[in-house]
Amino acid sequence: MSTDLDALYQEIILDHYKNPHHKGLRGDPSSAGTAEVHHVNPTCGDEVTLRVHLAEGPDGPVVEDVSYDSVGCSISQASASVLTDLVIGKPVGDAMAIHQTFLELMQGKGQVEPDEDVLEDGIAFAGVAKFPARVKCALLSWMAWKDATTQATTEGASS
Amino acid sequence: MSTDLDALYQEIILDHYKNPHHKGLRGDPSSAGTAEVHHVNPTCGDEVTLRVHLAEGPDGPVVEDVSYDSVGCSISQASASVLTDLVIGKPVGDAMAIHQTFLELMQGKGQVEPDEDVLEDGIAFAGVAKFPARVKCALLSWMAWKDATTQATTEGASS
Amino acid sequence: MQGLLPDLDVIRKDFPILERTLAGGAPLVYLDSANTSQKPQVVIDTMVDHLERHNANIARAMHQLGAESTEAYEGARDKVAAFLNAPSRNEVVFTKNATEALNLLARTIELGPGDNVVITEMEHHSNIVSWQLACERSGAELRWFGLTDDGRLDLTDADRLVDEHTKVVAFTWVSNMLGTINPVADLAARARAVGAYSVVDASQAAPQLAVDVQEVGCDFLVFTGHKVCGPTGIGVLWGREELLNELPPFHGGGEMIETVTMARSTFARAPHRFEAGTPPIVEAIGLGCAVDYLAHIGLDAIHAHEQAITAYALEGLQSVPGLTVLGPLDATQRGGAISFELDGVHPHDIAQVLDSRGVAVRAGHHCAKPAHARFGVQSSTRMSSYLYTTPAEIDALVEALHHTRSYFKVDR
Amino acid sequence: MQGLLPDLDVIRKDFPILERTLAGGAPLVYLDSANTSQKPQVVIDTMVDHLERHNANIARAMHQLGAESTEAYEGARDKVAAFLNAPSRNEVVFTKNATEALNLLARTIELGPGDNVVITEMEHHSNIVSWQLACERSGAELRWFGLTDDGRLDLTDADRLVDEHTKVVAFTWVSNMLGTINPVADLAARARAVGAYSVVDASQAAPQLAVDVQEVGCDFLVFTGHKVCGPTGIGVLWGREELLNELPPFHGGGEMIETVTMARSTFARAPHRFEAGTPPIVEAIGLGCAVDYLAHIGLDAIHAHEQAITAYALEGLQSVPGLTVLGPLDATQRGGAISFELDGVHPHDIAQVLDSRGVAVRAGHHCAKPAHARFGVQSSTRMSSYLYTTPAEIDALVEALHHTRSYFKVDR
Ligand SMILES: Cc1ncc(COP(=O)(O)O)c(C=O)c1O
Ligand SMILES: Cc1ncc(COP(=O)(O)O)c(C=O)c1O
Repeated sequence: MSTDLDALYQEIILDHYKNPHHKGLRGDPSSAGTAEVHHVNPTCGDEVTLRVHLAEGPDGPVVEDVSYDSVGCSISQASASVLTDLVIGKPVGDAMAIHQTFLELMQGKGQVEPDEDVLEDGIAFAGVAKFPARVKCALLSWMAWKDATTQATTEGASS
Repeated sequence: MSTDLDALYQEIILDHYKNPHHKGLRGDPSSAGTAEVHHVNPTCGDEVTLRVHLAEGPDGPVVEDVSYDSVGCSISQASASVLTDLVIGKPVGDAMAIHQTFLELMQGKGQVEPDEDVLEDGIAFAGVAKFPARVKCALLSWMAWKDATTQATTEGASS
Repeated sequence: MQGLLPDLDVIRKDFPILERTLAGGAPLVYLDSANTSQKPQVVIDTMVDHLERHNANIARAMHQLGAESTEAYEGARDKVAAFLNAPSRNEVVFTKNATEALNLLARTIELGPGDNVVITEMEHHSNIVSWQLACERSGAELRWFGLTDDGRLDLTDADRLVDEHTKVVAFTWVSNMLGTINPVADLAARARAVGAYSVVDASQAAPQLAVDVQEVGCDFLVFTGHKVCGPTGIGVLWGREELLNELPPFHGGGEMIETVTMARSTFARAPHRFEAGTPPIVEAIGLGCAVDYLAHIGLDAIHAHEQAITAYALEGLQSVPGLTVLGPLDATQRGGAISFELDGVHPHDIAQVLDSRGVAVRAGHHCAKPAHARFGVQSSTRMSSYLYTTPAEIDALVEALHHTRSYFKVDR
Repeated sequence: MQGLLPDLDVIRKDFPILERTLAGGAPLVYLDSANTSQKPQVVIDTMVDHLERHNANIARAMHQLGAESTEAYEGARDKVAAFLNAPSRNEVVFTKNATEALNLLARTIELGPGDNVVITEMEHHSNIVSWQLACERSGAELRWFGLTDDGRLDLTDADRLVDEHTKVVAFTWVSNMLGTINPVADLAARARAVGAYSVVDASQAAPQLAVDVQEVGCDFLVFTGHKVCGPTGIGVLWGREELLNELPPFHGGGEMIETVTMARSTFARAPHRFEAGTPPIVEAIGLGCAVDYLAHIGLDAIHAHEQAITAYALEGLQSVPGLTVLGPLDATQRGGAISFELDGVHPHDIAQVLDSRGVAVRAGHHCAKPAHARFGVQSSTRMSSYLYTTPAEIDALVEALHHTRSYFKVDR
């Protein structure tokens, strides 16, 4: 029992929860390449408002910054914190690949081996995949990030 | 089994079914003291159009005539035939009492002893009370008669 | 007899009610499966196991029982999606029955004056009255395909009926009265050609034909749990995902929301958008088990069985003097419900005599009054078989019909 | 402890799920009954008996199984009528759940611009969103009673809120979040005084209080089967007979009609008017058995038990540092659902740690987002007891909460 619980609440997760990175909205929401979204977990009411700022890099768009405001449980808070660490500064294509890897880990019902090279602190979420009710918590900010990034990209493309 | 069936399909019922009394609409539907109703058994589609003509008697209104057109099973047809025999010529009050007695017999789940003095051929329906699905068939024309008679009475009262 | 299910004896053992005897010791001959099917033990046991060991509310509950219950409920959605060959599990909405599924569409598809809805004269009341009410509310016009004398859709007028103002074409796949199998893919294509939604009522098809929504090419399809060996209280609305997400919400309540304030709310996407409140959880789980049971036996094998029994029944019925079958006479062109008339005996009385011998059939209008009116009959008697029906049961029916004639002295 | 059910051990034996152990061998401590109740064996057995021996469609089927099934279904209506002390069995309409019953009213009660509907800030989403959608469709105005700081209805504005343009006053009897018991008879009288319909949501009241619709004096009342020891897939709408017969039909389909032609239809009276299609037959039968089970134990005894457990729980919870109960603190003034916050730990995380010890509670907004917003909280943890709850289970909860604090190192 408490082994399972400890697998869920790994120290890394609790650390990010207590000291979240990049929390607090930053930057000008109306500047070019910026998109902001608001996502809710309908079941529990957890919410995140997340802002993405893309910049043009040498080989295409780059995730210049991600910031957020959120209310939620340890898993959803820690996951937002880890997300920002992983994607800020990365080319959008690479960041999307990280997103995909994290998604696969979460939907793997505990059968997927996490790749530390790609996910860094994100590997701590491997235990979450065994708790179906918590997978949504871990994915809340990731889904918001994908949505915002897609919006910022399309906007950029159309402008 | 076939005893039960024979209790349902008594000779009297089959006779009335083959040779129904007072069938075929008669009289002027628009004359005073006349009401016509159309009732349906929603489950099976059996229908009856029934016309009642009331007349003023020495001690109040009298059922001068009842006629009907109908489509239905042996039970519903025979029951309409028996009804007309029983109520035509009776003071409305007495006819309503007969209606009540028949209703009680039908709703008695086979536990009520039929009163031949009141119900005459109607006692043959005692067996029907044991077949809940058929009680509605037996009551179709009786309910229509009550409805029409009430309408004819109220009309008389208000005119 | 060719086409019968090979393990019919074994299959019959799956259905506990088939062992029942009725008044007077008569064994049950259940020929009312188009009305509701019997339930195999495995469906009953699955429901009992859920209630005794896993019961909890879904989605909202985060504890172990809640996770088990949610997994079982959502697992049932996967099974139904597979049963229909649906491209996505999100396209499967659980409803109370087929009637609710049809009314959901009739309430949420936007209609207005100038629009029209096209149905057919052989529909079940659920696929008639729902649209009548929608047309009354909206001012749209209700039109319908008539029927030919041999009980098929009369398509001669089709180009006039289905026109550029048509918003919905709603039709049954298999008639519950006439047994007719309709050309659903053609009808769906006709709807698509004018930009109308096609709605297929598969209530009588799902029990006995392989249903593949992609092959049919329709927009929406409904069926009901209790006719496919599942419990009552559960039905299915399948719809193309993008169309479902375009429809406004149906009922407001728990689970269908995204967020709620006193002043306004936003809504979840399909399927949850249309599943307000605590859904029929144990019923969905029972249905999931039922469609798995049918798939395990094989819908093609079930269909072949139904056709063999239907052919045998059509032959037997025609041996009864004065008996007229309503609907197509070719078993390969029809489903397993056979309605008929018997000269001189009213359907109620037929059903009653049959019942005294344990033979259960339906008598009345079978919720298809317009189809009866089309053939000038008030009501009819209907026998309907299913995967557990044996030729011997058909013999019992035919014999009981001969007996009915003599009981009512029809020849005299 | 005073007030507990005398045969609590025996009662617990009626509920097979209570013997379950969870991951790690932890025994189940089920404190999520306001979400859904567990089912006694007698309810499960009654459903199984029906499915294995009496299953048939109702009303339409005239054979012996059909008669048995119809009698069982209509018998369930009698039992529910008795449970509510309804003047007539015709006033009991079976629905899918409480949500459908509320939406039925919101769809059929005529509203227009200039009219208003009054609800409260402590309603379940089902009694909010249904009316929001109705007001949007009709142009009527939605108003609501606010809440006082101690979680009661704020009635100071009542005379202004409920006015001569009010068509509906809809309110919960017992709040599923705050536990508050509302003055339903007064609210119904207030509605009556202005000629508005009163709608009582008894979803949380019916499990634990004696419900007497005549005493409440309301026009409509709803509850849901799965919270009163019955199965999912069944709910009840009770309404005064003359009012039900004045409402237009809800869904169109089988059983709710009088006659049908292609062009138009006429409709049956209540209750059948509102029961389109094959109803949840086995579910209604299960519900009938469940309300008989509760009546047999006695609603007053159940209420006393709930109050004793609630008082004990309120006391125990307050021993946990940093724990704040939302809603009234006097057990005699409230129902058995207790929502709370714990400083420094999110409800999800609390529920998770509790679950690892077998203690099942609910975490989230409990389908009452506006009530949470009123108290400035996003979500809460809720424990809810029922007739099978023991003081020892409350001890287990309290101990698990202490453990939660230490697990998340809240004091450091
Ligand atoms: C107060 C209240 N009203 C309505 C409902 C809705 O019940 P159901 O989900 O069964 O429709 C609930 C329970 O979820 C409730 O607690
Ligand atoms: C063709 C058809 N459509 C719809 C229905 C309605 O199904 P339900 O009563 O389960 O809603 C039925 C069965 O009664 C049917 O045979």
